[in-house]
Amino acid sequence: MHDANWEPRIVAFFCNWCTYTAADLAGVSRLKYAPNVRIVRLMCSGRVDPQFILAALAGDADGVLIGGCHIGDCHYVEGNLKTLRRFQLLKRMLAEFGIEDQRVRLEWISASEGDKVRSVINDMVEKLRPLGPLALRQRSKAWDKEVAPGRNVSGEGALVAPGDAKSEPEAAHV
Amino acid sequence: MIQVPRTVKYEAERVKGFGREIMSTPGCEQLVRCIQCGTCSGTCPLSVYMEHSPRQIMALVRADFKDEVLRSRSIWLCASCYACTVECPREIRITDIMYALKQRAILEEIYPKRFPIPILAKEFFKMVHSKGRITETLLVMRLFLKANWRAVLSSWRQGIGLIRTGRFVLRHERIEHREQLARMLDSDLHDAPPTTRKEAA
Amino acid sequence: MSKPKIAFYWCAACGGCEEAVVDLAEDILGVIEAIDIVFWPVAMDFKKSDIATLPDKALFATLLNGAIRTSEQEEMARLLRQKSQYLIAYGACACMGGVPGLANQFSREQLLRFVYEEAPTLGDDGKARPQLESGNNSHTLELPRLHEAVRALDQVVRVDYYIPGCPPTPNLTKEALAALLSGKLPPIGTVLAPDTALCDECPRRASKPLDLSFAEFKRPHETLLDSEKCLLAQGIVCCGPATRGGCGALCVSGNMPCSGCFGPTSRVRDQGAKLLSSLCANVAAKDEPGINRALDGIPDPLGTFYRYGLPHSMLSRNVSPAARAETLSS
Amino acid sequence: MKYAYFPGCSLKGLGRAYEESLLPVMERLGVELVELDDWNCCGATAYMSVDERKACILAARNLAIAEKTGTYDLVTPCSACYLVLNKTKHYLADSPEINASVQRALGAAGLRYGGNTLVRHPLDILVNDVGLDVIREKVVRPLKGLKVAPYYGCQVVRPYATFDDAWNPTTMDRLLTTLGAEVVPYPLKTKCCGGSLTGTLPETGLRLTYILLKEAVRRGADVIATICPLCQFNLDAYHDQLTRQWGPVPIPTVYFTQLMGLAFGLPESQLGLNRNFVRMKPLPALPAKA
Amino acid sequence: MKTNIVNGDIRIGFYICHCGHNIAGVVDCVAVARDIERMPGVVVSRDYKYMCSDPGQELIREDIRELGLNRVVVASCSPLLHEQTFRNAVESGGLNRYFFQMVNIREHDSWVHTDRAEATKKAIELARAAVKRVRFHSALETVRVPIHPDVLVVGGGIAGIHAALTLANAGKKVFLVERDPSIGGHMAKFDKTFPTLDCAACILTPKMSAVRANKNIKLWTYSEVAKVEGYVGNYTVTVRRKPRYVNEDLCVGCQECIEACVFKEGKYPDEFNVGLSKRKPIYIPFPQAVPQVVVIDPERCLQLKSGRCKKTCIEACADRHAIDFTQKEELVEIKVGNIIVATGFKLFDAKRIPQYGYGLYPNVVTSIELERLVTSSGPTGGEVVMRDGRTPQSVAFILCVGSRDFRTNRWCSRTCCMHSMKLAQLVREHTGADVTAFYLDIRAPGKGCEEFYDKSLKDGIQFVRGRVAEVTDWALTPEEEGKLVIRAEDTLAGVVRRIPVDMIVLAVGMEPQADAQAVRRLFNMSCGTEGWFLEKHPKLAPVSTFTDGVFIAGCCQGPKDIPDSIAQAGAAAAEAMALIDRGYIEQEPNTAYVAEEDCSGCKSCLPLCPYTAISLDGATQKARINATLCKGCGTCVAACPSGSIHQHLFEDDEIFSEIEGVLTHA
Repeated sequence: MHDANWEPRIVAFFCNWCTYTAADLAGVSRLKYAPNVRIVRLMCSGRVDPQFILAALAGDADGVLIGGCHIGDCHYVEGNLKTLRRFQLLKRMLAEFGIEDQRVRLEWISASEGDKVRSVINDMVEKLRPLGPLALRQRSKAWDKEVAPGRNVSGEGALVAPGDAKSEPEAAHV
Repeated sequence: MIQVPRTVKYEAERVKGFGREIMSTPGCEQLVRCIQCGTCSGTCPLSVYMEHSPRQIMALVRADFKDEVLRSRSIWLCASCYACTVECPREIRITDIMYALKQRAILEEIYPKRFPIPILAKEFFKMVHSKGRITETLLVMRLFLKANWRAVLSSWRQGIGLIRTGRFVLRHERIEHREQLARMLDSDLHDAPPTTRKEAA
Repeated sequence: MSKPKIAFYWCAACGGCEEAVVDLAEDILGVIEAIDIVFWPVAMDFKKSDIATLPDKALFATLLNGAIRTSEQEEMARLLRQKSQYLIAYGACACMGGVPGLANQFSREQLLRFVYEEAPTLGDDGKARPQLESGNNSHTLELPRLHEAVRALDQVVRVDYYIPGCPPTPNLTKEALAALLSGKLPPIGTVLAPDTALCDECPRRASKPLDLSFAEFKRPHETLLDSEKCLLAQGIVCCGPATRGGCGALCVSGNMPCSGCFGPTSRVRDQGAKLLSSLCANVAAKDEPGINRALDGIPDPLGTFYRYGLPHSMLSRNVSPAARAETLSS
Repeated sequence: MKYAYFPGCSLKGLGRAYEESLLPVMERLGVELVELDDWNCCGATAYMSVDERKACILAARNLAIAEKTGTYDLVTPCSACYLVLNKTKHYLADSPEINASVQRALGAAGLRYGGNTLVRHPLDILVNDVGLDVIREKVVRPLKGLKVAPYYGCQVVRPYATFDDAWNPTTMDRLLTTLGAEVVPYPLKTKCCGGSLTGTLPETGLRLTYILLKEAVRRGADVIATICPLCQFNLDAYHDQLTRQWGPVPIPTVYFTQLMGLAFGLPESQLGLNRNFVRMKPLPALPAKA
Repeated sequence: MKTNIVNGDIRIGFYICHCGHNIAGVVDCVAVARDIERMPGVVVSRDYKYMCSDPGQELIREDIRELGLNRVVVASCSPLLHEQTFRNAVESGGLNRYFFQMVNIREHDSWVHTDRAEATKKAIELARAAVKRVRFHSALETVRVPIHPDVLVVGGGIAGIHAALTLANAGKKVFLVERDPSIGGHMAKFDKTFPTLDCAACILTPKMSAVRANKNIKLWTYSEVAKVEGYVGNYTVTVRRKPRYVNEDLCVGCQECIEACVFKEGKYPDEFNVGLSKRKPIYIPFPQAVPQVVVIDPERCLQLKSGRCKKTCIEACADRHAIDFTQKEELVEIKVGNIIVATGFKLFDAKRIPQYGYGLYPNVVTSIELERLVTSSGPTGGEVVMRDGRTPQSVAFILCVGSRDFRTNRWCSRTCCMHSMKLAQLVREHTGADVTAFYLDIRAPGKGCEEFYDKSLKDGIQFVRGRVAEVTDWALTPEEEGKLVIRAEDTLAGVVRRIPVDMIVLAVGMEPQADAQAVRRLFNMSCGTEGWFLEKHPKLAPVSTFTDGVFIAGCCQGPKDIPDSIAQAGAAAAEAMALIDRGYIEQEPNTAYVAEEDCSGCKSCLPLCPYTAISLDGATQKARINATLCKGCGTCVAACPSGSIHQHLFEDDEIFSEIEGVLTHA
């Protein structure tokens, strides 16, 4: 269905205190894991605005991973609890959009659990493979073929990834 | 003139990769973590009869001294009481490693000649293969004939005793579907566990 | 000199926006004084050619309501764009896709199959689907093609200004027209409505407690509503906090929660996500089962949070494996 | 209560006294043991020594047949069988590759094993399923004054000890106490009896046997209770050689089921006690009462 | 803070660090630099061997000056390690320090991947994200928060004591909180200390009385920390003071009440003597206890249990009226700027290794029990005797009990080797018994320790390398009769041995306190998988934790001996003082703020802030955030339904562009 050398792309939002530190620890311990993940650092998983997750999915991510401190260990007392609540409803809503459950994942990883960073990332990559690419950016381009040229001149077209309008420079890179 | 044995070990005697092979058998992986503490030897009821204590066997395996290990009586002396396995502080399943080594020895036909234990194993193996069950007394007799006929003399009284107590069985115990069993046991080896596969390869 | 030429046009919408123009009541006379309506099919008999023949930019402004769902609507949108100095998305459907946009939860095929084959109201004989062309003694009739997805106006052509609402309120329309005619115009792309959320003008704001958390969510029909108290405080999902003000909190005054027709503020990229975020953060439960029990009170988050904005949302449509497969084939 | 029953080769041979006492005792307690149809040898230690895969297949066949019967609990009295069947169960569960290859072999005979069979020991059944209270009720002839050394041997408690502690098992101790016997502290209760080495290399195996017997005597036991046919044979059948080599260690070794039979008042003749080399002294006659 | 940013005109400098081979070994740094070079706004894109080195930083400063950069991106290690370093460079280059963004391509890339192509691709995408992000950065002021000068030290063992004294001697006010009725910890139980064999009491007791004497130390024994709120420089701590039913200010420690207690003899196991002696319900932990105040055990005292006692203790105390059965638990709240956690360790429970027969054979004892036996102040007055009173003729030490064992504790407890040698020497000295020590490896790396090992050998202690398999009491030979028999392989001699002895000493290892998890939650620290408190960096920040202003010292961080504990305690004290004497801490200006004109006053954010930093302005009815209270988690930012709350350093646009960047196909 898709080209053989396709690799899942995961955007990860890690909290500064536990999961990001754990990812550093994984590095310091030289643990090896799949290179498919791109980590975005935030101070707390509570800062993960659902918009970020949608933006990642709309912008060609195949999966989104959110990492925070274990419940009860949040550096900001209960930030991760807010994340958990949002995540529960977001999963339901994404299901309505037809996005598979495995694509968005929430994990509690403490600063000392470098090995969990590895296992979670590896596991997620393996679970995404059978699902194939989500590739919403290319797909929406395909979908828009039905409306003739001149589309999408306004910056905030929902059919494009955030700021895609300003992202011509990438042309150089593709 | 007195014989003075020389015990230096030369690199040539090592079979590189032997240790890694054994450690790749399911159940034997933990061997890499051995710290040579000797708990196995201390626990083993039979280590006192071994030319290489279980700990030394572990060391020799890791050091790739294949012949030394496979020829040694030690691995055959293991009565698989599993004491070492439950006692090992590094969670090494020593008994299973001993099995892996015995299998290799049998497979490669290198084990102490006229040494009764492997012979028993093979006789046992044959009898089950053909009959599906074991008839101990017959098995023991075979063993005596093949390995250790002197034992017959030493234990004739015991034989009488068995007959007296009605425990001496001469009729072969056997199962109904022997051919079925044979079919199973001889089913293709391509998907055999690693140890034997490596040999096939 | 001649009065500025104005066009009104109606795409995928319910017609409420046309009503809204009429809702200007006696003020409409003032409007008609000030402008020259050259195209308004719903009110008077105009032909496409009346516009097509005009030189480009001949129209001062077009107020286009409704989403773009068919090839014909697209064609008209492009034509009017070409002929107008200012193209104005009028009403929720043109601005964000609107209620018709909810159809983006299904593929065109699913829709056609249901409407023309599976709908329980159909008789056995009536299972024929409309054809793009049908011949009938030497006449050939053409029907516009139904697009795969519903789109907001700006997802098809460039839009200069937006007048939100389902429908836009008379005041908003008046002020917009006034601004247009006076030439005192904000930067292109502006939504001609306040940029603060509805709570700012909500009569019930004071009744909202400082430490509101949700033990459960209810839907209006499931409870008896206090007509004074903040609806969120009553466990009702009110979209006010995530929706532009400007309507004067009409629904709330009618003791119904805001359902978000004015769309998000300029600082929000996805109204639904933000709504979800703020509501969930304030759920009272601290454990997963408890949280989910509370969330059961929002049985259809997509329909609740994107009632007027699905095409304009970040995901914009159903992207299930099936839908994805279709695109690749198309 | 109903269980699938895997006697194992020994119970049809050298260890037949075990079965002879097990079955009536279980019957007395209303436990039904249904012998597994066309069961085969478990493979014991010998098979593992030759070919791990074949050993697994051998055991797996029994597990598969047991699973087919629908009664998932498979009772086996012989320690070797208990261990090998359990071990195979673990191997199949833990190693996908072994499992795959064994399933293929089973397939060759139209069998498959879903991993559901529970391998259990009579001791486990008696104490944990039947319960000591029920057993106590059945005791008509308490083993008052009988000093018993409880000997578990190795393979039931190690390494897959599911129902008792691997270092200091107590299930049989509690059972024997329930029968009215006096249990002597016996630190060697889980030591090795020498296994098949008594036959293959007597000079090694017999030493272990001797140590066990000597310590039991030293602790003043009248009898050793075993749960394994091979242990029983080793502790019972070599007294000649032992005496010749290290001097006499006169103590009988019987199956715990035989002691239960006695306590339940079953006739000694039916308990296979006459099959012992070293006979157990008959218990004092029952006090005369109806 | 001066900035030279020309609005609109974005001039970005990109620098990628080789970090020797750490990064360049896996990531093609040149390729990354060349790729970024082509991005809009990028004025210069360089790769360099060590960006964190002085010349590396100078590179940045120079480019800022020469090329008029107004944005800087460095791709190197984790920002948690060097973000401040580069921000300083940017600042000294004349640019606001927050016009900087860091890309983590070492910990998150080169160290965790092996495929060069993939790793380089990842590095490029991460770098692009940073370059896109940095455009949106703005000039910010670093926030300074004053530091409360007082310090809380938790745990009155040798580490806690030393930390407290160090601070107090520097004139800082210290609250020392100890769970037990007296300070002193494990060390107070020791007779002598290795490798110098100087008397533990002689060196500890003076420090203990110094604590009592020091005006700057507020000592709270028999107390526990119940709650910790706030942040570095401004912690509010609630301490629970358990009732000891004796007024600390009135009691002079004459102990007449103990004499007078209706219990004529000690009846209950004495905690200090690890159960080797008995105490009364009213007691003083040990002669040198600090404070010298008796304590009443509510579980045992007749009066407290039944209310029916002659209360002879009260009579004895006479007009001092120190005894007070009405005492209740009280909660005290204190404010401190820094916290030093020195909660110590717990000894391994030897019963967990049944093979060694602890609890089964009376003459199998633990090292700490022997420690009490050899101490002259101990229950036997320093006589090493067996339970039956006889003096052992032969003693065996078993090392690594509950250490280096996957079924119990995997780690090496570090002190048992030396500790056992010390005890072995003392046993020989006291009894002349034959001593055999069974070990796995002798670990004597400390100063004077190898020499101590040599001394042990000279003293005639037999060292057998081999882990003891089992301890039994069954005899195979006449000489084994009535003895404990050890079976072990002498791995060096290569033989299995059975060794009969009179007494066996188990060198039990150290493990984390039973309540370590609760404590780490209390102070918002992390634990390693073994349960020891986690230091911020194993090399560079060994006494810091991930929570600023909370430091760790002694064995709560991992097994160590007395000198190491003291060293850590000193280090922790110094770290705390460094903060105190500077007087303020610089806080990341990552606080949230409300755009008032945009806020609709929907109040959704108000309940979300754990620090009550958000309030509603009565007049404008709009939300307002108190920057000094805000800790910068950003939860309210994510929640604001109208997008009217923003967060410095984590603005929506910054994050969106970062997301967009990582998703560009390199």
